[in-house]
Amino acid sequence: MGGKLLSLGEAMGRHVNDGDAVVLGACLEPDVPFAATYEIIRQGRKNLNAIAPISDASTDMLIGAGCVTQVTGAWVGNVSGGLGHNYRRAVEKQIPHPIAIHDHSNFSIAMALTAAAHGMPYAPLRTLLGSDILRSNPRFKVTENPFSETAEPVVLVPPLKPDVAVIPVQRADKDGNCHHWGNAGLIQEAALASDRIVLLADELVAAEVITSDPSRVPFPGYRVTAVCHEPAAAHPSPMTGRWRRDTPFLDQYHRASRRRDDFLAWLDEWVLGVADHHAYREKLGGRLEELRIKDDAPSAPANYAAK
Amino acid sequence: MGGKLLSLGEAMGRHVNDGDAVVLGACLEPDVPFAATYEIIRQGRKNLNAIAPISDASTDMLIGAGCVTQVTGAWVGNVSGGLGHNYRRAVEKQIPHPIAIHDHSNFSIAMALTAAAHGMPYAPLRTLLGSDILRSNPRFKVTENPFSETAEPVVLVPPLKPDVAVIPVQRADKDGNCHHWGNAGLIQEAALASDRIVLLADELVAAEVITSDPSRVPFPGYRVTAVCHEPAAAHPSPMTGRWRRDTPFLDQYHRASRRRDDFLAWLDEWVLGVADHHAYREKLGGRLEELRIKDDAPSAPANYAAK
Amino acid sequence: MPGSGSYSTQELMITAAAREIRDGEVVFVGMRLPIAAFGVARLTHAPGAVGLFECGLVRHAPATDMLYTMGDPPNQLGAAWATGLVQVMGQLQAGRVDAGFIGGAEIDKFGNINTSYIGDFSNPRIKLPGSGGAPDIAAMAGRLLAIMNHEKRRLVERVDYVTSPGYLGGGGARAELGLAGGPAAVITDRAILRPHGPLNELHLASVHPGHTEEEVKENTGWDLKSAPRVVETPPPSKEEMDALFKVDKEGFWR
Amino acid sequence: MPGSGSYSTQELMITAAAREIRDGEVVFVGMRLPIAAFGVARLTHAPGAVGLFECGLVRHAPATDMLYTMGDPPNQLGAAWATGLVQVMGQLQAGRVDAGFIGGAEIDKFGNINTSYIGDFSNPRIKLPGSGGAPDIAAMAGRLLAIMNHEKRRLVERVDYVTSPGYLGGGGARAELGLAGGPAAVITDRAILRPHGPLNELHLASVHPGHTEEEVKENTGWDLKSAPRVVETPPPSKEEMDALFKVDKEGFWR
Repeated sequence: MGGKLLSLGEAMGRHVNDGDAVVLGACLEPDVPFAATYEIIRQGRKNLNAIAPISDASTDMLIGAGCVTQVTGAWVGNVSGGLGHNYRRAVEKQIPHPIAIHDHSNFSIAMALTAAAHGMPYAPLRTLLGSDILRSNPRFKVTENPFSETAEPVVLVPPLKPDVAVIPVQRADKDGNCHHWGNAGLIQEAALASDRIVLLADELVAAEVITSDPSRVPFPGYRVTAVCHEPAAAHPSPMTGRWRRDTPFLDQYHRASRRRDDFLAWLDEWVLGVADHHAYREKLGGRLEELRIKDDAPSAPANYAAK
Repeated sequence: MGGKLLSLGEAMGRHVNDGDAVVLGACLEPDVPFAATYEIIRQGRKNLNAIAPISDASTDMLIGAGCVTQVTGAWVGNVSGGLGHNYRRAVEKQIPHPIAIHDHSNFSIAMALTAAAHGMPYAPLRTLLGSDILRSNPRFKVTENPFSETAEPVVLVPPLKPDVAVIPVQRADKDGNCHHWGNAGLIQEAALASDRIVLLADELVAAEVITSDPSRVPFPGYRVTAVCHEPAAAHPSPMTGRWRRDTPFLDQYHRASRRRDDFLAWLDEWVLGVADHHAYREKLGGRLEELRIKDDAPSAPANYAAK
Repeated sequence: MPGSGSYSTQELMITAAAREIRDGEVVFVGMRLPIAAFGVARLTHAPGAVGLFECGLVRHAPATDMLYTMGDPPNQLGAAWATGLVQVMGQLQAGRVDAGFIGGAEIDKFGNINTSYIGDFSNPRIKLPGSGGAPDIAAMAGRLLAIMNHEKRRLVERVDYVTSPGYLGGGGARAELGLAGGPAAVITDRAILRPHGPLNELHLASVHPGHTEEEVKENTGWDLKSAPRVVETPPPSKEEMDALFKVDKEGFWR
Repeated sequence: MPGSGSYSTQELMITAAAREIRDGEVVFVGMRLPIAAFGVARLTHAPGAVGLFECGLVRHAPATDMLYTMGDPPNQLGAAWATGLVQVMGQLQAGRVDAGFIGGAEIDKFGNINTSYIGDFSNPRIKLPGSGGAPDIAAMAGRLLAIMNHEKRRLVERVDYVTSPGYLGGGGARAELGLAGGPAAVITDRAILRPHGPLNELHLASVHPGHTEEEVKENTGWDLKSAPRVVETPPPSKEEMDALFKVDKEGFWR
């Protein structure tokens, strides 16, 4: 048995397997689990299906590193930079190898994960009608709304059941009970939809901190497979109340990834040549400290007393 | 125009009309908006469709008072007492008049409200198969799952769009921004599904208190129609961190409602003979004070600072 | 039956219900007897059991104060997750709930439960409160555990209205609708019934101390058959009684 | 164009976009230019406008610090609602969003937008980042407001791939699918195009100061027709410039 508290290396080694469908980035722009992305690349994982509505440059990195053969999502690029150069090279020139794309919109992937999270046989959508996403991704079905008296097309999306979701959170206890705040994106749906959940906890706290506020828990601890205590696991993406976004870092990645050689050099410098996320934080040094949020804007307390 | 802050009498008078479909009780056992139930009875509203998965004795009271001709829900009774005597009299003996029942399970009404909240054309369910709810409520449709290779029946429930939802919350500002904590039941789905939302705020707070924690907001203030500042609006049901449940009060109601005459006497004493919820609180006096939660078990703070 | 070593009928039922919960299981707990059973199970053989409440709560340790409803303040304080009904029942629909408890006014020999209408639903003799979440638990939990008072008028040949599906007409009728699970045990104040044989008909499996097979059958509204091996329900052990005392400090179930 | 009274092209576009937002409207804001437009609208004619962000945020007042993405800390601080994508986009699907902004790599004369594939999607010449939430906004918002650079290669006769539907093949093609809404304005760095006539074809409606009808048409990849009345885009007013200075403190859009 053993506890759930693992190093990031152990957690990725045990719980992300070659061929897995992996959610790396469920919160849209913030909380992209770059630390996990890097570790997966270090461990040389292959044939992953990278699932995310958008995941800033994380999916682009995984593609360039040769870890991914399928992408299920709505957008792959670099949020502040634009195009994903590794994504382009893989699709346009099969470098480093071909990948298959399962096109979605943000809302259709959201509802596919929602369907899996809540055990729905599928989710009916009003979106995607008129979009060529219905042509390039044959997994959708277009039917008629049986409750409508006039012809009304409805798009059905099947449940999307990832093998594992990696979710950065502000704080967690060692048993996988956690708090997350700020925009939630799809973290609840992605976690509940997945067979395994790996938390990247910015702060490891006592169980009592989490039970002090059960309404701030996005998904229950009993569903969590592993907990890694990794501050700044989302760097260079932001985490509400903890870390600001490192836009220059992402812009630098964007420039470096323009050419394959430069990308590989970038990968050596920031991923393969770095032992782990602790070493990555050390390497960032004062730059990371600059990004740390130091002000305090606390939430008003909520009372849960029973007497 | 004017502001959203209204007295309960004004809010019910303006925003609950004869014939409306009204959600009174979206949080299951806690936060039943009894103050609104009483006020609706005082104002003599007619032909309501009372929507709630369960709503403790609230729906039973409305039926007995002759306000309701339709019930859409999963359970009508008295949570600690058992049977709903007014419900029985109406269905078995058409006293005070007949009512129509639209049978649901908790999950099917939840998904009907979810469908309306999120604009889904309908919600597909795995529940209700084998249940006679599909016989007594013809609004469901049974279809096949088009994604399944073998025959797999799926129940479809159409969206349920109430005219108005009345939602008790721990605190709100005058513009309808609010915080709710503890179990959430269906408050988000019911509110977002409804054309109008009336908040019953246990505490009226400055806008800054709400914006200090946007993740604790169940639905946005711009969707809220009216805000009533009514402490203990859920009495005799509990409100997390604020009020304990008045089980003897509900038991007394249960006994009184056994006979029509006794029910009418109860109604005179606790509803028709009481001017408003302020007078009701006064009438409860020390009994209400006993139920007030006095301990403090505060949530750990969440930091939203950006720098 | 006061005094050391003694126990009430309810305490026996709680203990029997607790034994149906396996360690590490995720269980729809509901109110009253099952919530006490969950507490006893956690304190004895199932310290890793998780309790779900459809109002939107998940708990590891049971609440330490008396609950009249699952949404009462003591059930909120110290909860592991406070969320919505859809999130909790979604776990059920996703096949991630091992077992669920429900009660009922009427149950039949195939474990179908009626909590809606006695008589014709369009003109019922008695209107019962309705379904709540019971049909959802009955349809979608891994195992259904029912708790009933054992009276002839409650254990009937065929319920007037199937609020919560058991094995329906018996045999494979349930599975044909694509429903997994089904009733695993009906715990009454006299006995425990379990499905047996190809028809999945409820059979007498265990008789509570102080009761007899004959008496149980006389108080059942169908021709109740015995399972191949009928045992006596073991009384609460010392460990279980200790747990009961912790869970039921006020002696509500004494 | 520095100095008092002057404005940049981007500032003109922001102002033009702001004018598309009506008071009290609920608007999908997105990033970059539209977020500044939302801020200007709130400070001028639309103090009651509400901004939605698909990552799961709703704001009344725009963030007071620079945003590189909609999920940056300044957009979280002081938000009116921090929730999930489903809740926010659910409002869109429920028909409760008045307008939404999107950008794009390619748009055609019926307002269809491509952000996915240049060339055949099974073997594309250029792979663009993809859809994000643009198809959802395009399909389900009350009015679609597109912001583009006005280049011949971007404003094309027919997009290779419809990521986000406009009027599809024109006329009633969009309505036949049950989609309401549709493109209301395309704001470029040279002009504003609007649908006109029974085909809902984009027509030239407004030319920005310093540009001409001819130049705009030469830089459009289809035979761009003029609306019955083509105006000059009014430059930012004093009030709008004051709002711009408040919204864009760092002068990013100068």
